[in-house]
Amino acid sequence: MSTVAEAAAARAAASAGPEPVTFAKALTTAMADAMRADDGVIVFGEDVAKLGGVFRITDGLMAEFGEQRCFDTPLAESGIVGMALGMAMNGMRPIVEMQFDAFAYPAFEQIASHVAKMHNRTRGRVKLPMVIRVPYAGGIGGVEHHCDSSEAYYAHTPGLKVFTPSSVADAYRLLREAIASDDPVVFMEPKKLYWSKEAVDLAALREEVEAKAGQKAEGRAAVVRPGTDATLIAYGPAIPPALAAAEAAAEEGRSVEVVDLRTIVPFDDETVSASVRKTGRVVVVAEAQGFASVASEIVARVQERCFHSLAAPVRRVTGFDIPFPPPKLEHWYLPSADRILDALDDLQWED
Amino acid sequence: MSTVAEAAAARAAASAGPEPVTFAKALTTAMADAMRADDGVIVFGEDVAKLGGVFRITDGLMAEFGEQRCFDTPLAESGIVGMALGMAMNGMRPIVEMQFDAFAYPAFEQIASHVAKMHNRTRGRVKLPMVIRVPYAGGIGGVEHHCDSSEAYYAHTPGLKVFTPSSVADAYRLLREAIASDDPVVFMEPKKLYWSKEAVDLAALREEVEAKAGQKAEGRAAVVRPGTDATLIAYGPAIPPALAAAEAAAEEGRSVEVVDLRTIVPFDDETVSASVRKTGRVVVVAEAQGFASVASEIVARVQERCFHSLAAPVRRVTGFDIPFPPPKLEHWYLPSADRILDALDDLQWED
Amino acid sequence: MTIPAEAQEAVKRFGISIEDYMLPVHGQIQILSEDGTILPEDQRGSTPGHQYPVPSDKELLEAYRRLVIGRRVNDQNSALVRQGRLAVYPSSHGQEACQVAAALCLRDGDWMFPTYRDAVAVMTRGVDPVEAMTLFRGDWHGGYDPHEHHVGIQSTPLTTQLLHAVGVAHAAKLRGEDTVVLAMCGDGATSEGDFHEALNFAAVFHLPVVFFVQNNQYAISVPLAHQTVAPSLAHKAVGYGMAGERVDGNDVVALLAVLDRAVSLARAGSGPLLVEANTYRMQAHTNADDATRYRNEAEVQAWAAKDPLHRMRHYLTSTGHLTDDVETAFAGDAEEIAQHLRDGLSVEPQLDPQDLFRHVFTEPTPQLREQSAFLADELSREEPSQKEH
Amino acid sequence: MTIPAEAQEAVKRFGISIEDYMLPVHGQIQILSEDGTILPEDQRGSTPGHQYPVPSDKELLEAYRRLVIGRRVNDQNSALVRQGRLAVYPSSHGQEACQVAAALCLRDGDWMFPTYRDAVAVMTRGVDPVEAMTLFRGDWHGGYDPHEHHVGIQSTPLTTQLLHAVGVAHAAKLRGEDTVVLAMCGDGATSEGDFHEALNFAAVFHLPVVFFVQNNQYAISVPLAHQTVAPSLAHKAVGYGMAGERVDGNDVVALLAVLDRAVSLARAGSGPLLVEANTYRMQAHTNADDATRYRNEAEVQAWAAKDPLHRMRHYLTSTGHLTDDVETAFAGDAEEIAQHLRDGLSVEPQLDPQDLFRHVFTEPTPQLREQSAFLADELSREEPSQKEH
Ligand SMILES: Cc1ncc(C[n+]2csc(CCOP(=O)(O)OP(=O)(O)O)c2C)c(N)n1
Ligand SMILES: Cc1ncc(C[n+]2csc(CCOP(=O)(O)OP(=O)(O)O)c2C)c(N)n1
Ligand SMILES: [Mg+2]
Ligand SMILES: [Mg+2]
Repeated sequence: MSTVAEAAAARAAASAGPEPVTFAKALTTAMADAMRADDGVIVFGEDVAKLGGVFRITDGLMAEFGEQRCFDTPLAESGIVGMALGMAMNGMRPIVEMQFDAFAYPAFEQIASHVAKMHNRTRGRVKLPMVIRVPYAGGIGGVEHHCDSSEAYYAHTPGLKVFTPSSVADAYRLLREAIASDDPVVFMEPKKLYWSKEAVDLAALREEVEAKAGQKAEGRAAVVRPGTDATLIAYGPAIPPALAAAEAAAEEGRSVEVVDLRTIVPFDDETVSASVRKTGRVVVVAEAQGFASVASEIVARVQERCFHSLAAPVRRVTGFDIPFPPPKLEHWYLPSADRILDALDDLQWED
Repeated sequence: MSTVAEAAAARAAASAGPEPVTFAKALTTAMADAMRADDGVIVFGEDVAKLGGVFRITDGLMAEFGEQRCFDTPLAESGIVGMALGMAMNGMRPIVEMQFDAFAYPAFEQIASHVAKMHNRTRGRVKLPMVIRVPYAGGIGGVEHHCDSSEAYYAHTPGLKVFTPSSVADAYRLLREAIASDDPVVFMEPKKLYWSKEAVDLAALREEVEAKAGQKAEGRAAVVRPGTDATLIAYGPAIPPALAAAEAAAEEGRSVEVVDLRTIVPFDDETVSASVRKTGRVVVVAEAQGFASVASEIVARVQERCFHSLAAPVRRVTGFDIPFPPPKLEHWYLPSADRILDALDDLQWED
Repeated sequence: MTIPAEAQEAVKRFGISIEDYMLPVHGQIQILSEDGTILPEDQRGSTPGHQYPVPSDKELLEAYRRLVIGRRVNDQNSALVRQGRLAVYPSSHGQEACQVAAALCLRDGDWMFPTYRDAVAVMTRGVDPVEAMTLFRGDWHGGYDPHEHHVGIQSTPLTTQLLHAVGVAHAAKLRGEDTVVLAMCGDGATSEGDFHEALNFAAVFHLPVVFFVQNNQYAISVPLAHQTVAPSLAHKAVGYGMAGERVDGNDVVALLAVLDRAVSLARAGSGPLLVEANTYRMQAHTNADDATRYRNEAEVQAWAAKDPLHRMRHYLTSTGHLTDDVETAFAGDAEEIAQHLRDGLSVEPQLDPQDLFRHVFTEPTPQLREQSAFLADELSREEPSQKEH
Repeated sequence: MTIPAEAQEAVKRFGISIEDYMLPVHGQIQILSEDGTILPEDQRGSTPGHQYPVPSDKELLEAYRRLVIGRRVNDQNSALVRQGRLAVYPSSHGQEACQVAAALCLRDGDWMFPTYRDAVAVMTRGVDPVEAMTLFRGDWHGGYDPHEHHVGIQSTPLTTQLLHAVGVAHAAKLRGEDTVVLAMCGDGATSEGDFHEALNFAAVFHLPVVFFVQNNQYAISVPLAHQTVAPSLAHKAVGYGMAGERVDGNDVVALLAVLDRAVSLARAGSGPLLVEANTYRMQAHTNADDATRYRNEAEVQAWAAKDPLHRMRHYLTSTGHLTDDVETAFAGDAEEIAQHLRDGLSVEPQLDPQDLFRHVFTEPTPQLREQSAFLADELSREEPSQKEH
């Protein structure tokens, strides 16, 4: 976890002024602000009310908005998502929490067959402004079924938007956008970042979002570190090791750009392609098992669009194609800065 | 459907001797043969017993093997898969049928969290010799939820093998191998091929399989049409249009090789790469929506392994990133020979 | 557990236990005999806490009119399948009493969540018949606006729609509206996990949802005995602290009585209820199915004798409410709708390939815009002759 | 429905209805009072068809020994978490009577399907305690061979294991074996769809599965009242045509009586049964949880008075079966296991990175072989110092 903490600290140090805020706090604040702004926004799931969620992301919402707007449900994920769909059909903007990645699987039919398709099958007559929050990925020493990276299942399902913030500001911004979206959003929260801190002025962000002042983050990848020699394309939990690798590469005299997708669906081909055309060398970094994954998609898109700019094959650094390992073995699995550096080294610099 | 029928007819005509057999019949025969060979092989699901399945793939099994070995369950897919897992733990080799692709989604948690992981989490002490048969994909004019291509969900899940035959002989061979496998296999059956026919001697195949004479099909892609100028990589329902495109290309003087993966997991990098190195030009064809799909994976692997052999970016012809269309619109969605030819034309032949 | 006020009332008034309140009657509620006479009160299967008044003659005559129309719609649609105008049609022939009662028991603001088999209920609720057939014609997944008549899109993934019904009711309740939601499914569908979750959520949140199970004895080829060994499907209510009731599903009088009361109990705050209607699917599962593979003609014939239309016609004729003139008028109404179906479905629908991309999201993503342009380009390069698919 | 022979027997003998057979007793079966005396027969909560003999003294003494060990194991493991030797431990402190009875009611050939909280039951069944802790130490997902003691891997995805239990029972039944399977879950878990599907499959296939629900009043922070409004969880049996029973989950005498009968009914062919034990999770959900956020100390203290060990100690002492010597011997047995846990868990497990790839399939795929080589290469290039993670 040191990499994560370090990267967060580095980012925090970089910006001056406001108090350090955790990723978790940004998410909580985003929900609270949205609930203040719109009575239709409600939050429910397992343990989200009195307990404030097992990660405390919904902490304080029941106290402020009452048990009608923040409540616990019976323990049944398909029930939670299916009921949310009905509520969204009938004027609400539900935000539901799946307690852990793998515990969203019981809701898979509701998500794939209904949430993703309702707008389309009714020719747009039924809108589903709902957010499915999924704490995901590893790096927290969680036991089996608590650390899956499940974004590919959702990204592969047409009709779902898939957001995944990696910075505190994006946690706030993207969650506000997800709640405001008339389309269903699967909101993937990298668990290991919950406790990361950055100096972010949430009040200023709120104003910006509510005034619709800034550019939307949806569909816009961010160049979180500029560079000229190679591009790391990553998202969510893979951003900290990518940044750490870029930092280390810089010390070795290599200028590495890091692109954070921020939203997997919609995908920002423009930003990604611009970076690749500039650098000509690419490593895609993702924590999920690599086979038929979002990382595969990024590789496919990049070579389709930037083939002649590529000086070397696009490399992937992803999780292995194995079930997420037990706590004591996860460090061998997680994409590390070293592993990313190895991949960067492999990009045929000699040519 | 004319393409399918034509391709099948062409293949049937090509081989001489045995009677034409349908793809469906090959599957039924594979199960019956396995049941005869091993008492532990049992078949269950919705409507598989008396009715013989809505596609009649299990027709006759209850009559021959009795209601203990081929039976209907209550209507609950998670129940079917979860129970199958328990039976596999306790000495049986269950084959379960999911009635249609999208109706396997209720079983997603059982498949992803248990079927895929049981062997691993118990350090191999629990083996799960079970087959989950999934009729999939379109081309049959099915209404919504009846034509999903769901192979990527399974292929992305470590611990599952994913087989998908496209020929009558492979239907038999791969299903026998799946049943014989001590690992769980998701067996994806392209619905539109059920009624395709080829002249195949099933008795000879049975002997070959039971004598373990031939090479295993698992993990071995097949070059179903040799060629030298470009490679089409496809599987399952995409094989007929790929073959039709290759045929049409030949008329235009272009020699196109067609590789049928046969099993997505395990993946045959060797055969695929060999073909790509030879031709230098590739189109990946798959019916599923393309984003974060098996097709993405194939593209990623090919460019990783054969980058310097590629004369042009690897192109994809896949379904669009939309919910599977209603019957009257599906022809605009399905990868057609024409669309594949367009993609082939795009492979920068001028360079 | 918190016992709902209505239940407390029943428990007090009839001196029954809370379980008696929840447990359905042992047989089933039936008011109209198979030969079309109103049964004496003590032969209706009712027990203390489970007594039902006979609906008004006016209500019954209108119900009969709807039955006639429903039967005509079923037969017309089956014919349209044979003529190739529809791709598939899951007929509710024989279940029209359930279909009609499900629609008539609701008010305008109420919601209905139907399955693929409930097209007649959907139309009875006011949805245009041709729009309701879009799904089965195959030019789009759903043809009507669920918000217009408060009818969910007909659901194919079994049982999933019950949870949507629960959500709609929950939203209404949070806003203080008195909406009742009727959630429909078949006997087979009760085995799915979503059935359990929907009933439990409705009960725990104390929502005005009436779960209406049409037990037509089969799930495709699988008979009820392979689906459950419970005394009845209505008994499943007990496990959720909910009241269950069982009713003759071919007796529209009993159906209206039971559903009317269920809806008014729910509206009054009783929490959800479960109603099982005992009926029969007279035809194959769909035109693609061959019912002779799994059931015999004698069984079908035994149920033919209980035909819901036949019983009502006999009853209403005997009471003088149904004269030949009225019968002719009803037949005319039915024929008008059949004609509308024939007309509407004989026109080839205008298909726009760009519809593929239009509704995936409220705004297409850049990826979808690209794919849409790709298809437009492909089509523009096609020979004119090929354009007509 | 087909009424199982045992049920028919009860129905006949006691003149009760089939619903009475299925419905649990209104209160709960309790044999041992909170202060440790055997209750008179008419105060045990039983009704006709629901009468239970008191297990033998020998059985009870052994049960008490297991309780002492179970409590020690819980406390030892909690201590090991604090010492950093375990990553997490969901303690069954307060639920040891359920844990012990669940294991003791089974024969060798029978199967048990436990949850993450059932480590004490797993050990009582014979699994090595250190192996059972592998999951919570974090060096592998499961530490024991499920086939060795016929104990499924402790399941985290809630309720899913009930279906595996059903499958194991089904396979045994098809082979004509008389295996009984005990399938365990918590109160919260009963809300999942898989609960419904598992109970229904077991009932329809008439399988010898005893579903054993430890209702410890909470699912993490969510109290039972937000989970269900049914009269009891045992009432859920009715909806599957199954008999349900409710028992004091802190009374090992009643638990053994009820579970022994359930197991022997199941073995004799009654089909499945559902037993709900009313108990309490005395500690937080896991060490990571803060129970003060959602429940108050008074409630916890009220349950402390019902402590399962305390009651049994009092009873066995009063009957003279438990002398100081015996008590000391039991404490010694417990300490031995605690020591074994301390020893076993103080050794850093040998970790082999190649284990990541070894068990995904029976034979690694070419892809896994490649990835395994990749990792081996990476590790071989690392500084020796970095190798020790
Ligand atoms: C989740 C799911 N599984 C399987 C199917 C396939 N299927 C369609 S209808 C049907 C039978 C449904 O029976 P029932 O609920 O009794 O309704 P009925 O058709 O008799 O009205 C099945 C198995 C489906 N549509 N959805
Ligand atoms: C499918 C699934 N959803 C959510 C969780 C997260 N979770 C773990 S334990 C728990 C509460 C379980 O409560 P209960 O069934 O009463 O068992 P107890 O912990 O009280 O023994 C929850 C919600 C999970 N493990 N699996
Ligand atoms: Mg039915
Ligand atoms: Mg509990």
